[in-house]
Amino acid sequence: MGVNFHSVFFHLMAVLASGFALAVVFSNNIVRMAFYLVASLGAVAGLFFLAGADFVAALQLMIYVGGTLVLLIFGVMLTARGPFADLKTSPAQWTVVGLVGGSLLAVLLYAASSASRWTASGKAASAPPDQVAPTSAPLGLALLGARVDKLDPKQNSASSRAGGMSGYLLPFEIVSVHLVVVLIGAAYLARARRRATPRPIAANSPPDDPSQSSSVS
Amino acid sequence: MNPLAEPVHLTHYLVVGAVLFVCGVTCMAAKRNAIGVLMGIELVLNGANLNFVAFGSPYLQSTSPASIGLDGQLMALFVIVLAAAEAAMALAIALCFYNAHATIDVDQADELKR
Amino acid sequence: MADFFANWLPNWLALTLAALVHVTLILTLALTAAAAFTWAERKVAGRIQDRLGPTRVGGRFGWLQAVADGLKLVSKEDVVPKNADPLLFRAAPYVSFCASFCVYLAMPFANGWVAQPLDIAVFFILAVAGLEVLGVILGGYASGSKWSLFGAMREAAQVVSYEVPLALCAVIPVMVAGTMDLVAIGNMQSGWAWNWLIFHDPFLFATFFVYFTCAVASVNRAPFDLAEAESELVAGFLTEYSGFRWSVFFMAEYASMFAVSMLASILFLGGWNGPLPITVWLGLAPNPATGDAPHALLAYLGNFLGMVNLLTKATLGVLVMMWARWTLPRLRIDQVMTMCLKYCIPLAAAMFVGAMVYAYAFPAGLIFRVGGGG
Amino acid sequence: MDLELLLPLLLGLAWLVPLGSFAAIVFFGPRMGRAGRGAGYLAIGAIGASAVLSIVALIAWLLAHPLGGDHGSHHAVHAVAGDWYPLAVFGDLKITIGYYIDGLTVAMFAMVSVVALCIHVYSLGYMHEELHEVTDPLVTLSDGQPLKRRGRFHRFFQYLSLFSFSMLGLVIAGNVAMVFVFWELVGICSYLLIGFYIERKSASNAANKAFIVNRVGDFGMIVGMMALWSGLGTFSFDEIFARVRPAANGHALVVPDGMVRAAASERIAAIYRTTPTGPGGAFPGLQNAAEARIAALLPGWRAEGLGYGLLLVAGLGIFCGCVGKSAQFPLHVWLPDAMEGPTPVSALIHAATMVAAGVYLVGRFYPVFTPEALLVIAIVGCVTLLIAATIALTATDIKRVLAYSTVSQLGYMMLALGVGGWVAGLFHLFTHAFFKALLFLGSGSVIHATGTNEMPRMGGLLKKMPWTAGTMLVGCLAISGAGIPLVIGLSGYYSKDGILAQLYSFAGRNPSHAWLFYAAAAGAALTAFYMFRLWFMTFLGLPRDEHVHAHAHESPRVMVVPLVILAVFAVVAGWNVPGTALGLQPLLEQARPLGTAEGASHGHFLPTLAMPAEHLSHAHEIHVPVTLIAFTVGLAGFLLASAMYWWRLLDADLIGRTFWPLYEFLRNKWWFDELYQFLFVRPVLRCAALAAAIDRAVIDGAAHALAAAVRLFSRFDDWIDRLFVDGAVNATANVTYEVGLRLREVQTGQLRQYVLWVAAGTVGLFVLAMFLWTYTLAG
Repeated sequence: MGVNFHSVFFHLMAVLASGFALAVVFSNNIVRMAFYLVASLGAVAGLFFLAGADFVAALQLMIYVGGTLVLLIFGVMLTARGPFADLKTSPAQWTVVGLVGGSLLAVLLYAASSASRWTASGKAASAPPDQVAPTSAPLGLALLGARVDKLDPKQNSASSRAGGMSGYLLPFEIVSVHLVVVLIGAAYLARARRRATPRPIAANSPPDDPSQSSSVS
Repeated sequence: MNPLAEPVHLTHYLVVGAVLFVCGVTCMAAKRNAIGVLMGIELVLNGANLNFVAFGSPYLQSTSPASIGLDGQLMALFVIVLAAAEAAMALAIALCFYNAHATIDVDQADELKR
Repeated sequence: MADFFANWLPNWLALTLAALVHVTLILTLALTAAAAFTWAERKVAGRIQDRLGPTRVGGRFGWLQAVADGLKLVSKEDVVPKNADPLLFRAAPYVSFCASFCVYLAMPFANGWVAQPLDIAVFFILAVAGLEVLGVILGGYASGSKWSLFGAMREAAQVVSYEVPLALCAVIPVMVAGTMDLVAIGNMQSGWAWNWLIFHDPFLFATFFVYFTCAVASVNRAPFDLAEAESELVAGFLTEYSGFRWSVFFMAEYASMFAVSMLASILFLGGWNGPLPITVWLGLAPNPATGDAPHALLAYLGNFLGMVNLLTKATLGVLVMMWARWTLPRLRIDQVMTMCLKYCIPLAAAMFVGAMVYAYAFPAGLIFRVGGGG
Repeated sequence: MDLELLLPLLLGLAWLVPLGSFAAIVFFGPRMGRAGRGAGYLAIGAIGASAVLSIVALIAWLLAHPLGGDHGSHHAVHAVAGDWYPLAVFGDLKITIGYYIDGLTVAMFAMVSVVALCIHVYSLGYMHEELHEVTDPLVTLSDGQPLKRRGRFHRFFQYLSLFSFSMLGLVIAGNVAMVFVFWELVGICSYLLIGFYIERKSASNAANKAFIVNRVGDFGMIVGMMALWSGLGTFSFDEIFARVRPAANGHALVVPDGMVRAAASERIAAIYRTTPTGPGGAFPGLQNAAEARIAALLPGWRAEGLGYGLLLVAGLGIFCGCVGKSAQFPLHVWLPDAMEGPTPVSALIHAATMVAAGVYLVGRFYPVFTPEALLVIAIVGCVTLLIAATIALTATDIKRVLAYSTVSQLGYMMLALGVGGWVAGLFHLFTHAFFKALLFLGSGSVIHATGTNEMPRMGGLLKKMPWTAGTMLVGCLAISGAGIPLVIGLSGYYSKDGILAQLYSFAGRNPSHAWLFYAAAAGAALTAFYMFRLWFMTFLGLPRDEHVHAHAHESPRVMVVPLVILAVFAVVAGWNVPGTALGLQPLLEQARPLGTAEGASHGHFLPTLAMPAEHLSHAHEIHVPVTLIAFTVGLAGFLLASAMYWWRLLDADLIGRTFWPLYEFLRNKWWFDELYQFLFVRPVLRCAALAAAIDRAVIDGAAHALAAAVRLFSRFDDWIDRLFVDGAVNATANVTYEVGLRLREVQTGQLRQYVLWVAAGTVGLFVLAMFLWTYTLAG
């Protein structure tokens, strides 16, 4: 058989995601990091598409890339005064981090490679259709507490999910309320505080000495 | 053999997820910039999400009992939402920290030690 | 189309060809649209300002003006400022362009004429359209100039806030239709003009205008073009850009303008279904009464007419945007924010609730029947 | 509406309204109107509402039980008795908030609330100066300045409201316990109001005196209550009466079984001992057998008089309380001093209502009294009336004169009750309430005008204050029983004649006690004498003190109007509504307790003693002579008084000097205060001093020694504590601190190190898992 486009796009996206992730790790400029992170997350969204989770993918694009990243960039810009370059990590720390990270990666890779052993015989759908199965409606129903994909009573009995327990209505509610609370809290934390002393202007006052910049009312 | 020809297996996804995860952890551990740490966290969460989606993917393990069906995607949804919340919170904290210390070097955030 | 090629080609090559064809079509559309709109913008501006606009280049309508502009831009020197971040400075325009271009992946041009049919097309389009701002921000920051930074920040604030009412307004027809698949939504509105979703109920009618306002803002056209406020910030995030990269930004802007108005015409204005069911009369579309499908070739012709219809509506939307740009003064940033947070979002929410109640009270709509909610 | 429901509702409301105004004034008094003026209006409104309700209740009662005949003894009218709220139940003892309503209760309600209403209105004018800053000339501070204090207008009316509530509660009370509670409440009010000018030493002393003297009586009352309960096992009036005068026995007085058993406890124990019973009892029912024998023996025991003493003790105990409350002979000393209070208080509490409560209680408990108890009551009343009347002859303080006359009139009432004149005594109680309140208010208005209590400094006030003089003249005539003999007279004429008639028939029945009648007649003469002495000295003759006379003036209308109203009552209170039998006397006749109509006799200890039935005293051969006698002695007293103080034929001082021992004796009030000082106060004080000395010397010494020992030990203990306990504790703390410091080194507040540790830990766990649970991964 010829080239499996599913595999081709998977490898492409995987390489993009991993590469940009590494770029995030090894770059020092915070804005570039943000850019790489966007790219990496976008690639992950592509992987979601390939895994048939198009809703999650779109959500990933919207929330992460469209929302979280803009938030990050806000953070970058708002704290953009002051040097970023000198926030270098010492080579010694790099080595320690590298060691730990490497060992962790090794362990995880071992676990991943063992997946074929603890999942069913590793045969996958050889030729995935070019039209992804609709998932938004089932997801929405599941969030409202009805599992259309677990309607099979046999599977219900097999997998020990009680009828009412498989829905996600309550977690959905909890997450929504949690989100609201968190956003309010964030707005409160990040609100503009009035400085006890007016900002130093021009040369006649010492430019931005920490006491003044740190004196918040 | 040609990697592009053989079908994608769950392991592939897990490997990518592991790479993202480790990158995130490394980022958290190595970056002294609070925002960098935050980005690391996002990476970690994405690695986890990738695993969730892969476990529930209809193309990879749909037939085997190991498949968790839609639950994977639902988990991913929740993780994404919580990640957004966490990012907002963390940024707010970073801003406060910056207002107080005029820097966002996380190594400076050890008053509780002293 | 892939299987059409697959008749005499290996599978992978067929898929590649099909993809290439799609991409070429969409790219051509985007580029020509951009070119046409630059010319149209000038003409509209001229007429509105009681001028003639371009008259020289080619014919007495200066219809080659766009080509001349393109040549000028391409031939210009590409300057990268000294204290700019070269990588991001270079990458930013392409990010923007990719974003606004990817929108067309899920955008149907006629019944079934869509590059990648998605059942979450609306969601996808909104998400991807939101990515365009990223390029703008990157570019503005990477230029290393305070004007650019100001522009970028304004853009970020504005677009991120306007995504909320935009999504809300887009959700309302989706709720009424019961699906996020644009093709399905478009097919629901076949027939007379009162089958369009905008005439489904008063709330949707009001929603359309809120949506259009938010769309104008989210593609930061005047009167919301705070990011490139040439009278305050020299050119906003475009200050340091010139030549080809500038034109890429430019094309991205026009592409996204076109995208949002296309989305509007599909969600509200019946998409490829005209005010009169001409295609049904000519037998070019499946007959709603009998439901028998026309011959493939006739169907193709009907789809083509539908595409022309849709593009006309989208172009009209863009022209309205231009008209607004040259008519209305620019808002202040705080006014922009007030507009979004104090008017658009509450309006959209109210319309959402109202439409929900209405759809619950009259499941079939007032005068037109949503086809069983998709 | 059914009377059973209507009366408790009306009277209960009439009873509770003043409580409401009291509470309101307590909380918001000072903020009511300007300087608390509103408090007065509130209190007046409350007592007015009670008066209206009471009168409505009276009318309802009269409609339900029309008054027929001149004495309602033969048609029995049952009282409306019941409970509002049960407070507590201890075994068979029920403490409840109950009501016992009969004609007497209704009449008392009307009288009390009307008189109280008049006096409230009067106080509005009398207490006027309390509205602003008051300087009390009678109190000099240490710096010699007179006392300046804030006005207590609202407080005065707050006390008045509390008193009205307590008095009405005392009247409506349905059981002895409740009576006792309100008994004490009126005592408290009297205490508070006597000590209203608390800064005056005399006032506070008088208040304490009144309270303590009342305690003596109340002790006796508690004894009586205990006797009643031990014998009858109940407190409520109707049960008590039902057991003491069972209807089966024609409502004749019998010693209740409980008292007999209590007295014969030894014999009962013996019966139980002799009757075979106990754990080895052959067959059940022997218990009942014993009871049966006891029941068989009971009449015999009763005939022997067992338990009679207990009944006597009960009656006398209750009477002790009455003695204290209505200032009878041994305990009469507090009432004259109580005049330290404001005059309206004297009128309301110490003339009209509270002191009459004792008489009322005797009347209420009448069925329980044995002939012996009645005789004691009569003797006490007689002695009281003589002593008080004689003291009143020489008193010069106008209010004291009135106070002693009050005591003697109360003595009259007791005397009447004691000799079986139930109606006569209570009738006198009502009439006396009206005219004595009138007299007190008149004296109050005189004092208000002249600013002094001393009669020798008054005189010739008739022109200055005609209204007061006129109304007081009416009062004097009423109290001395003036009237055209056998035709018509003021209220006092009827009541006093009733008393004397009953005494006369009593004296005729058992001559050994005839002296009671003579004493009463002499008392009547004395009454007339001292009352008119008061009036002449106050209003006639030449002004003796120009200064006083100069700024004397008639009182404001708000004070005069109540005087007039009370004067009208004092005139007509004794009359029946012309043509009908509607009147106070018939009402009381109807309210007479069952079984007391035929008089009392056959006492166990004094078998010969016999209280004649009261209606016998209405016979002509008794009635006519007594009326003439009473009129003559009253006239004699009046003539003597006018000869001495009006026409000045006789010189009072000369007489005083001639009979100086007697005069001194009377002036010093028979040296009662000195006697009590000598008999009780001094010994008590000495005992107290002795006890204090012992306390200081012995007990404190012991305590100090103990304290020293404890201090010594504690110093030792302290040493141990510091050395060992604290040492241990501090050592622990130090160790913990050191360890904490060491461990602190691990916590480098470096975020990234924590991340590293987490990651390393994860790796470690993974490795462990792989080595330990390989099968899970390799499975």
